[in-house]
Amino acid sequence: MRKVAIVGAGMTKFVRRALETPKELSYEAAKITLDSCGLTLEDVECIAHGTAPDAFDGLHQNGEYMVDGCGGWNKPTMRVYVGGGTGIHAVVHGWHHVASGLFDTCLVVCEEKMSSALPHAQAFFLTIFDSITERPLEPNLLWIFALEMNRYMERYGYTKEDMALVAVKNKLNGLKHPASQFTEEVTVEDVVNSEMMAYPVSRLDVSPVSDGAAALLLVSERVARRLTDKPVWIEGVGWSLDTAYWATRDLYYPRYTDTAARMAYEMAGIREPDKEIHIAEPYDPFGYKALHHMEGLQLSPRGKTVQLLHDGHFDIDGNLPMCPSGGLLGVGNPIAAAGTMKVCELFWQLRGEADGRQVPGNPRLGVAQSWGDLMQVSSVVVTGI
Amino acid sequence: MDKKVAIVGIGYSGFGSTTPDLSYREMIFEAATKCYQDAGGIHPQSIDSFVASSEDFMEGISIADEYVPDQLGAVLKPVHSITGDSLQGLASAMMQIKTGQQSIVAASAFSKVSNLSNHDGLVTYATDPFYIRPFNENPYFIAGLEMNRYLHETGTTREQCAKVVTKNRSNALNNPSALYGARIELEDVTEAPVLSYPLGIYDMSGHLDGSIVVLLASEERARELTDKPIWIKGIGWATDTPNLDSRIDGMGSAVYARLAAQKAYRMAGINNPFNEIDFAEIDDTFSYKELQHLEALNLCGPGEAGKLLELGCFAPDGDFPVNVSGGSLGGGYLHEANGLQRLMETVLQLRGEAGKRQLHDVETGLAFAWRGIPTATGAAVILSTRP
Amino acid sequence: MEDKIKVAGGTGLSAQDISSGKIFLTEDSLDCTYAWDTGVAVNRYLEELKKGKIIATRCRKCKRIMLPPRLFCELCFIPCPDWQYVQDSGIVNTYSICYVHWDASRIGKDEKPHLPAVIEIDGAAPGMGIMHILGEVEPQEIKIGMRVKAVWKPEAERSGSITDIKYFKPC
Amino acid sequence: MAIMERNSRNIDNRYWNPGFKAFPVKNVYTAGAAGQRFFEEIKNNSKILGSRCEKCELTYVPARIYCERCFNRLEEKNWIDVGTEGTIYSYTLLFQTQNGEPRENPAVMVAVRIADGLLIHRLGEFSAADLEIDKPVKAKFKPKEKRKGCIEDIDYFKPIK
Repeated sequence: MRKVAIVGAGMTKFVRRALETPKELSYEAAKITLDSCGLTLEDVECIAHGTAPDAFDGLHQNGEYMVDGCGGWNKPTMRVYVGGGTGIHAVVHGWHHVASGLFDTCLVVCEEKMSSALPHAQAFFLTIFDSITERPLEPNLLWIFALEMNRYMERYGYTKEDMALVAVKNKLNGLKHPASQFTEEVTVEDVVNSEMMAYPVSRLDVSPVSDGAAALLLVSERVARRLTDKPVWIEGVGWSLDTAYWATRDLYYPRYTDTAARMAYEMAGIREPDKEIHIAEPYDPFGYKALHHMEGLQLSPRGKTVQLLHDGHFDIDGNLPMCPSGGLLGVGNPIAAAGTMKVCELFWQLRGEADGRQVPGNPRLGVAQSWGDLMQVSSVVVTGI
Repeated sequence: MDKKVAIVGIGYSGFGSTTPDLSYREMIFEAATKCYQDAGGIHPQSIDSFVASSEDFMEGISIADEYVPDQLGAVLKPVHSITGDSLQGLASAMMQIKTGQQSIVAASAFSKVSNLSNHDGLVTYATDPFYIRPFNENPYFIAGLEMNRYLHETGTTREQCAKVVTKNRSNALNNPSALYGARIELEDVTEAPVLSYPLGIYDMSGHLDGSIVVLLASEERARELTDKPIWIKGIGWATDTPNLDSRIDGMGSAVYARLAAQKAYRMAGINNPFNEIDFAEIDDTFSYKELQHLEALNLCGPGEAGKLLELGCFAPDGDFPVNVSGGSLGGGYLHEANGLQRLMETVLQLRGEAGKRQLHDVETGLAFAWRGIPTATGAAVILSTRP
Repeated sequence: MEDKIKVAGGTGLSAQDISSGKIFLTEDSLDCTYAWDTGVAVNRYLEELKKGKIIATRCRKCKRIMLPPRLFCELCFIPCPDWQYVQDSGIVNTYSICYVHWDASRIGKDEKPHLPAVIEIDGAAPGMGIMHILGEVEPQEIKIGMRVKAVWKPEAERSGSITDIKYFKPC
Repeated sequence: MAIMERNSRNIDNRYWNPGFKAFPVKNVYTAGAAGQRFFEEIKNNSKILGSRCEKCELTYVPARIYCERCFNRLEEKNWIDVGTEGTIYSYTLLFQTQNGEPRENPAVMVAVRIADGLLIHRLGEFSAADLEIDKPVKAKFKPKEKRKGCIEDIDYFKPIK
């Protein structure tokens, strides 16, 4: 299999409301990515870009609209989407472009502008449910999270305080991220006592509404060797989509993450992920999801994750640092861009360039995962040096 | 890099201006079943990965890719969606096989445009919210501007455009799955009400519901699955600027088509497409687009397409048959599945399964699709009976 | 070090920037409505709901009784023409107590919270749930594993919709 | 056959119309970093700005913050006044309304070439003879007090006699 490396990464600040249009946000992230590795648009052969639902940006065929900002003028461009999983899936998609041998360089750009949604981005999630058998019940996105979280907690006897700890730790990490939209620490009490949205989900269990973009440059081995002595290799990719009849699955375990992770590990030749992987960036739009995904990623035994969390196992200086970037809870959640941000983080961490949030001990293998749709899809990327 | 990829199965369902007999899921299930049967009765459990091409607002669902897996038999499998033409989806499927991670990949697309009250409203929603939408005009004025500029730049006439309509609608009469076949005169087109001068109402293709699923395989698996593999010799896709305000090179010509074709020809080792390709299925969403695309695809020089058309060059019995199926003007426009519709006809012709409209001695064909206004994205694929 | 620069753009606007009118904005909404073909399986499902019954389909191969009904088994990938009624009772698989409406607006002081749940329907294959809402129950009394039964709208008010079941209540 | 049953009587054919808009929501769009500046200039000074990429020798109208061809950042110094006159690059007469209703008097839409950009707008104060590609036209602005910072601050383009 053709080797593919990441040689550049960049992103915009994640903000509650951005002045920039979706195109302009994409441009900022794409441009800084090219600048970071000393390349120009001429060096880019193709574009793999992503955004989640078109309804946020409020544009039909949003992939077409934003493409010049992604650097797609007169180039092959292709937008991929798997809902919330898009940010990391776009990296898999970019990997396809280069690993297939069709291209030597591929710019991956993901963007989301959620602030344009009125009355609130959440209202748009009504339209992700089955048009006929579910939408008449007027569901909102919180329902499915709350239903899944409740099932997960009940299964293992986890408490709301346990789940709150994820938000506390991730937000603390995020304070050191230059793109973060947050400035304040929170405590477990703050999270548990924050406004109840949909039991068991409280306001601070939820990642915010954000605008932003993130980008990566993927290249073939030949190009990578020429450009840098610190390439970060894409060692494994995997993705999986479970049935759309979501209520017919038991929600306590993310089997879609399980299958996606196993696919990526097989490609990467990883047999014992919990021992071999040094950094994990599981998708954390809600606190419990990070833990749920750690189990699906085979990085933590089912039902034992909370104990490990309390023990500091997932801290930046722990055995398996989790979300050193701060994740969606700590940096922000412009949906597709947030996923790509996680791979950017692996890139910086593995190169030892993560500044104040650098994971100690020269980490060499990392995994990033994103999740989306109707609690249904996972995309997994394993990177190494 | 030289891993070869073939189309080993194809199936379709629907193909009506309305399709109330089945839901979109049932329609796709039917197309998938036919496709898998066409590939020797393969069970989807043996398929490695799945790609769908769709747009949220076409389905009235946000994150429409949620609903992809079940009707393709893809539960807990690698599945993703491309918001692009289905030929871009095909390219994604092909790239996956070329990476070596997958051997058999399905690509699907469908249209249930009859379920939309106002497709024009959707097209408006694809335009820039600050620079275009405030005019509150019918979005097809963009096609009017393009057509007028194309005629101006090339000297192509309005009548030549109308001739595309009569040709394709007449071709469609020989295609049982084409919905808009008709025997009409040039005047029926030129004297019809104008939508956006010079574009008349019959210069536009009609809407179509339907679903198409194709199966791709690596060379090794293709040989096991079918004795009639159709090989993907070249593929290319490209986007010109999406901004109408910077299309100084592209308003009158199809830059995206030129770039997509260049890539596909290079991959297929084609230097002289007119001589080396036997026939083509080319996007004709609007009448002028067929001519403009022929020129951009380097099948003739700028401004020559209209004249060659009048000489009968692109007729089913001409030197270079174009849209023998009836194209979109004769068959109906399948939206995101447009590219797979063009591909399907190319595959059927190459297999010799095109019935009454079968072309003789064809071994290489070209399918090209465009994403419609206001976009500037197109994809080209070259298929051959020879690996 | 030049490679330290990794973040650019993302100019934050405050609520005040917006309300002051200094920032140019435009609003729009999609001018299109949808009428989705229900198809065979969902059509029958809705017709039966109108009669006060829940109908499923059965896969002859894996024997699953599937809800909502579908014409095909997505796992065996074969047509499933066998229809079968299931009960209108079941078990709460999971639930939530939701204090916001679908549009993220907070519920009013006098309003009761929404009580969405996944209910495993009796007679369907194990684990086959549907999403619905609970009623006639105090939120704190809801338990995972609780038995519930459908409360139907009066026959005259039913329209062939999932909302023909008003809610599920403990039984 | 793949499907064992189909809806085969009209009376069985049913569609689900939710009775309200499928997307009962709306979007608010910012003009963006470039648009904010571009429209401020139109609104306050009746000026149309372009931005010039020296490398590509191209002047974008409307102005933007980046060159889409080479990705150069188009800074303040690259923003220039391109005047309010241009030529018709293409035009069309639109005989249907937004919702596809026929109409007697067509709207005339033009792509006006100014520098290397094409401003899409309406044509006004014209006669049939003015409808020709390459004819010079100029912007007619709305009265200042009616301008809001949008493309309609220009009422229309009209032929230069």
